[in-house]
Amino acid sequence: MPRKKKCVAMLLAGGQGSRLGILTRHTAKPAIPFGGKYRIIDFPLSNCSNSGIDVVGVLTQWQPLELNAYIGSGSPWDLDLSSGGVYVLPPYMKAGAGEWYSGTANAIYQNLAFIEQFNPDYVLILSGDHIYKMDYADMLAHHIEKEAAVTIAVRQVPWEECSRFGIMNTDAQGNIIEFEEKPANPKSNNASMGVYVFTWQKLRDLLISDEQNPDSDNDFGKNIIPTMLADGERLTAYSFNGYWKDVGTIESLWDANMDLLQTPVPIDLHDRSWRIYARNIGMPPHYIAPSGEVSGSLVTEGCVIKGSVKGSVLSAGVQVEEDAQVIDSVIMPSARIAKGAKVIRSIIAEDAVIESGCQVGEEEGDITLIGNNTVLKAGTVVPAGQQVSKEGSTT
Amino acid sequence: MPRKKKCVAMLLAGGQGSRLGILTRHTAKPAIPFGGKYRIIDFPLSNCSNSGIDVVGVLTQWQPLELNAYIGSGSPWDLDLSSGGVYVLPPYMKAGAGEWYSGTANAIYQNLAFIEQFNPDYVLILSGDHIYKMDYADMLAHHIEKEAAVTIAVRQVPWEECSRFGIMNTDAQGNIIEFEEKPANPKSNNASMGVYVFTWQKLRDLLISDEQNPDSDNDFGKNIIPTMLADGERLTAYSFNGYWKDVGTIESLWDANMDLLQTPVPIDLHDRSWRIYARNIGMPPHYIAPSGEVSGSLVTEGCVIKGSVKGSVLSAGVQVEEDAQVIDSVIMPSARIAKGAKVIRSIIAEDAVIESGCQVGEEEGDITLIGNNTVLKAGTVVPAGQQVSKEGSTT
Amino acid sequence: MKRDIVGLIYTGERIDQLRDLTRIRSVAALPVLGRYRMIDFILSSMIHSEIHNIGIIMQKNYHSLMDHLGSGREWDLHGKRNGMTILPPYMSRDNVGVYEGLLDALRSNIGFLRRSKERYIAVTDSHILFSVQYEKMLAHHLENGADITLLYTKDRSARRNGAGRYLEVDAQGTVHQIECDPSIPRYENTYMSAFLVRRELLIDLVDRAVSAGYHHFTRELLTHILRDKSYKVCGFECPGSVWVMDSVESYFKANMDFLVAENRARIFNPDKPVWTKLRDEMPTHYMDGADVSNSLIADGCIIQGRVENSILFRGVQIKPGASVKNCIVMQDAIIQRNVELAYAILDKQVTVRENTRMMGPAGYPLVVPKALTI
Amino acid sequence: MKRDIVGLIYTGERIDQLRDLTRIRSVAALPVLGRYRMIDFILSSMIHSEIHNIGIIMQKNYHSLMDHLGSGREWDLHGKRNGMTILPPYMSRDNVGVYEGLLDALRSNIGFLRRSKERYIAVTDSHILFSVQYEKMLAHHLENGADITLLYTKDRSARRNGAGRYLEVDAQGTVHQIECDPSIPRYENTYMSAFLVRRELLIDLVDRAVSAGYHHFTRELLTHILRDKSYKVCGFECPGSVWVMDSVESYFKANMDFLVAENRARIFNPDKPVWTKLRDEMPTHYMDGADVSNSLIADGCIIQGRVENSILFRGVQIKPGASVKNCIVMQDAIIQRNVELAYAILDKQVTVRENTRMMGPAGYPLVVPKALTI
Repeated sequence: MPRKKKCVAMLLAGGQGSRLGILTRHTAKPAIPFGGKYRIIDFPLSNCSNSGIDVVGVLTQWQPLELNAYIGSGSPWDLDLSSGGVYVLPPYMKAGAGEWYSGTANAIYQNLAFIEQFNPDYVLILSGDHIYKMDYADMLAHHIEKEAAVTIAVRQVPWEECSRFGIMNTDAQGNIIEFEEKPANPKSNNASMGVYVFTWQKLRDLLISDEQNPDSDNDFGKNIIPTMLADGERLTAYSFNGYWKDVGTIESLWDANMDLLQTPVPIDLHDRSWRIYARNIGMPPHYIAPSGEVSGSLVTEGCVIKGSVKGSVLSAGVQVEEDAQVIDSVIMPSARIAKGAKVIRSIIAEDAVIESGCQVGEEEGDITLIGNNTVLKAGTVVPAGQQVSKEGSTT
Repeated sequence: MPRKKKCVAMLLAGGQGSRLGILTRHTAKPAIPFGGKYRIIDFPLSNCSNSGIDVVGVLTQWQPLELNAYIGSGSPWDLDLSSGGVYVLPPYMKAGAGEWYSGTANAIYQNLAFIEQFNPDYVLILSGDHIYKMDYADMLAHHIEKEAAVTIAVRQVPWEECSRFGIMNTDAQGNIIEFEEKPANPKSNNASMGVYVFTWQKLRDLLISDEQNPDSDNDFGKNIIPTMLADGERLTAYSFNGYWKDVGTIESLWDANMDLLQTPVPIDLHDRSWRIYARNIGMPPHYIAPSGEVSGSLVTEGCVIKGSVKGSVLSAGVQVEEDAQVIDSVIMPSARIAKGAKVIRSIIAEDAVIESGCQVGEEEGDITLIGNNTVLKAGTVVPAGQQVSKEGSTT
Repeated sequence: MKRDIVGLIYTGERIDQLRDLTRIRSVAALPVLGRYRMIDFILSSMIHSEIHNIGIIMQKNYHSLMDHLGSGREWDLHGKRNGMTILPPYMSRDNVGVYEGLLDALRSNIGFLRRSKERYIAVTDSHILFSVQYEKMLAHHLENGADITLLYTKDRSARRNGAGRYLEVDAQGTVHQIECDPSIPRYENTYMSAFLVRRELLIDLVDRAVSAGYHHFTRELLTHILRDKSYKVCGFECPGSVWVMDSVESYFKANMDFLVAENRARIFNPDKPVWTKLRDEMPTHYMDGADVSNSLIADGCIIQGRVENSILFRGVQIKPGASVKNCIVMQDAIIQRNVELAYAILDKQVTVRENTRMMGPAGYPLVVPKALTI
Repeated sequence: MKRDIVGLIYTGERIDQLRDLTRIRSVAALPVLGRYRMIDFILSSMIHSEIHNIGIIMQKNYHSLMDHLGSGREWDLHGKRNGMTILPPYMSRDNVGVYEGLLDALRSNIGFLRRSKERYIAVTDSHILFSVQYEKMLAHHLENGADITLLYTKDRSARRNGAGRYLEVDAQGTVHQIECDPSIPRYENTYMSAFLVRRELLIDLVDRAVSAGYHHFTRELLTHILRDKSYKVCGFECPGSVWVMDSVESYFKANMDFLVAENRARIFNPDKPVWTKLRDEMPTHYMDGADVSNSLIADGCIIQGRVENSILFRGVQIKPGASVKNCIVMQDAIIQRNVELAYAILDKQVTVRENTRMMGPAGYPLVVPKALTI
């Protein structure tokens, strides 16, 4: 049963993630495959486990089924514990009525009772759409040392991209003195990573009063943080310099996969001191046939490669048949690229079949996307930037 | 990850259970303590585990938090598995919209995709408000042998109680030929236990068509079973003769607890071949002081008894102080009965405090109930049948 | 779902012809097919036959086996009621220590047999790679009214001159004779050192055989039973191919067989995964310059050189200019630049220095022991 | 959360004065306080100090200990990265077999020390019941700039004439002398056979001590270090009471101490539960005729008779007319009608026949071995 914990993590696994198009039509964003062996949620969950944080609430209301099955008892991340563990927390009915999560802060508010069970000193708020390795214990130590009400992880981004982020302006001591949401003329390039450590008692009070404000969007960035600034609370920034990549769009998801093929690699997943854990699917080693050719690529369990694979990331159970070509693409679990088909600069989602002679994607232009379980009839040509799902195609 | 299963269990953990009054104001019914060491849900979960059914979906939308924490990774029931396990399934958003469970059949319908993951041949439907030990594997074998579309567990009830149940009228072969919901003039006394084995493909089709019927309540008893009868499907009855007790009201919950004190006991929880598992709370053995007196009672870990306990069921961590008397009562976890207080024919819920000199309940009349976390001020007298919660008292 | 069989795996075989491969580990812990140990196939077969209570008899050098099995979680065998029971030697004063044979091992672990609740028990050695459905074996056992059912194969690759046990099985499936270590086997049915029997009967048999001074289950007890026809002994044919790991040569050939798709399909059924200990490795990285052909490659490798007709275990590194042909390379080996290897078996954590050339004769591969740098 | 300490529990003590209680089990598996084994308290203390990587060195008769620990799940020690590592003897050819002392055991398991990643290691025996916060011990270690920190107690009940180790500790907390088995201890600080040290330093010390031919950590290695002042050795006082289980009498007294509420409060903190193996017993049933006073009673008992000043483990049955006073009754014992017992320790699964009377002298209780019917 729940026991007192120093710190509890709450992962905002979010809404529909519609910028990912047809990929999230039947899958919650955190359950999307990444890097051949992983799902996006493996990164925050593994970070928690490696940081010694052993209570993680996953707040989700969109397609939780696959996520539920994927997380299961939490064993892949060593989170199948009696005294904690990982909990999937959709909204629930209270006193006869129920409501969906209206904003990030409201999602936490609706789960106050969950958090209170562990009587934590601190709460770590995470979001579920970034690829990064981060020691939250170090961030927590920083928070405790600074005696802050909230510590916000920040990362320097290119100046020209500041207008896409929440920008934190700090004083010489690292205290946040101003917060600008997507500023046109930023004063600094410290972007919020959406990773917060709150002193729980402070956050608890803030959430309760924010909930009583009918004008609030119940959002951390829009409401909670500005209120804290206005109230004169101590907000500190925690600088993070490692690899950190949003995977919220088709382009950025493809990009982040391609990053794994760079030399030197910007995020090392071979690193044994900070493993990224994933649920295993129990397939044999992959097989490269005499006709197979693979270079500059990641290939994993269960794949059978009889064609040519270049600059691509292949997930478990992918089949590339004779004379098929896979170039600069991301192929998700159990997809099949049939004889003579050519896939270039594309994402092929789970269980899709690209029949023989198809041409998917082009050398230039936007990334092409073939959705889950889609069967692309022999000889089909799908130009750059198009999305094809089993329900039909969109651009 | 999910694997094909012969049979998947779906446990309807249900709505508010308002017949249990203030007991379910902050607790889902299946999470209510029973028999000193258990929660109601331990019975169906242990039955599943002992029957070799290792995928259990728990459908709940009311106060799932405590249930979630209680079930955790599923390890107490050996259900923390990679290839299955126990999943708490509240309603979730689909394609931008979400809806609460409107009926028992709708709850299963909304989780079609969950069930499909395991590609089962059969689905076992359970409800979460009965105390019983039952080998579902035996019922399943019966279903397979009879080649039925659905098998319904039935139990003979006293004729005068038939009007409270769904009554199944069968032919000589045990096929159900008629179903009467709460009949005034019953033709048989075979009551449905709310335990069904369905051949999955049949149920799947039925659920989909039932959902398309705007007049349906989407309920197993009211809609699905009558439709199957009308369609001429084979419905068989599976007779169960063991102990089976509804715990849906204050009286029946108290009654079922008292049953454990009878000699011979109608439901043997010492039976090692069919253990009822429960989550352990890690308390030391209980202590009976020199001044303590206990007879005809169940007492468990963490209790400290300095007063007198007769004919009662005490849960973990209960304290009975000097000169206190507990008679014919059910005391739930960590409640404290202070010096000189007297509790008779009552249910004292979790963490309640009965201060010194209180008089709770009477030798005759209805069961008295003191709600969770309620502190009854010294000297308070609560007559028979009254319910007192921390929010106030009701009769 | 009905769980009627308890499993018992004997891992005490000593097979000298496996040389350095089993000097530091039991055969059950022998690494095979890129990411597995022998015991994974036995455990997975049992689990898919709904056997969830499995005892594992350990003998010596069982550290790597225990380490591999851990808490049993990877096989869903970590339950409190069911699950995996490790039965190491030297645990109580009743224990005889070094087992001369299976019978000794059974006697020392008779408590496990007694405590189990299942009606039947399936006992198996661990040096044969095969896939069987024990529930079918049980059905056959019951249909034939057998007291003991022996698992056998007609796969000719399992036959050895001067070694092995061979069964005379009649058309009704009854076993009449058992040949032990014949110079040329008379019967085509090779006994696979696995049998199914009523648990209570096995306890009886062990008790009585021990009082008779027997140590060996097959050579003494089974032979005796067949001679005096005291019980009905039947045979159940294991379908498909089997791979006997009784020498470095047969081990090498068995692994290489799995470069053929048909053989992989015989053992790897997508609906019945073979579970093994996880390492949480990332996918294998094929860098520029990688040239891989007809090979099985596990995760976590970094490949910059040439690999042909080979099996790479997890975490192997092949540096630029290196060439590996007809080799089995176990986990975490590092093959430095311009190495040339052929017909070699590299145990775990071997490093091969730059420019080294090493070639075994075809069919008689060299073995490089664990953690060596050459 | 910061996990800096690896735990190592040595369960190889041989304590002859525990007689039949430890003939069949290690001291670590000794049943205490109605539902626990000694190791539960050590494991729970470690877990509450955020030590999640724990090695357990087994010696002989470790079956009951292994059975108790299972997959480690009850302690949340079943992880793949962290968790419990069972270190049985005779596992590899480097292993020396029977350990003469802790030093031998450390040497045989040096691989575990090397593989662990934590900076510090806490090593402890298993025959003392105590509760300590290792994170405070580490803080003390760091503040004092110690190389080795020894855990000691001023609890006078831990002192023995002619046995034990006693420390001279100065006002700054530095240890200057260690007395081994003095006929009358000179120092008031009893060493608790538990220490904390940098992991790398321990590996060094073990390596060097073994080359010097030492077998005993305290008697040889520590004494030597204190003599030549080669390292800074500090003491950390264990707060509160400790209970040393080194004889049947001290075992009996320790258990009886827990009938006093203050002693229970010293060890059982509701925020820091002591975890143990589960049995899934129902609550204890007090039937009519039950008369229980000043006793600790575990779950699953059925009580129809009289129990006074006693400790009943799980599943004990007391039949009508039976009287049990000043006894420790381990699990599943059956006390038949009209039995009269006083000052006795009944091991597991003992049955006492009707009308039997058995009384030990106060302070020197009788011990009835496991599974006996008397």
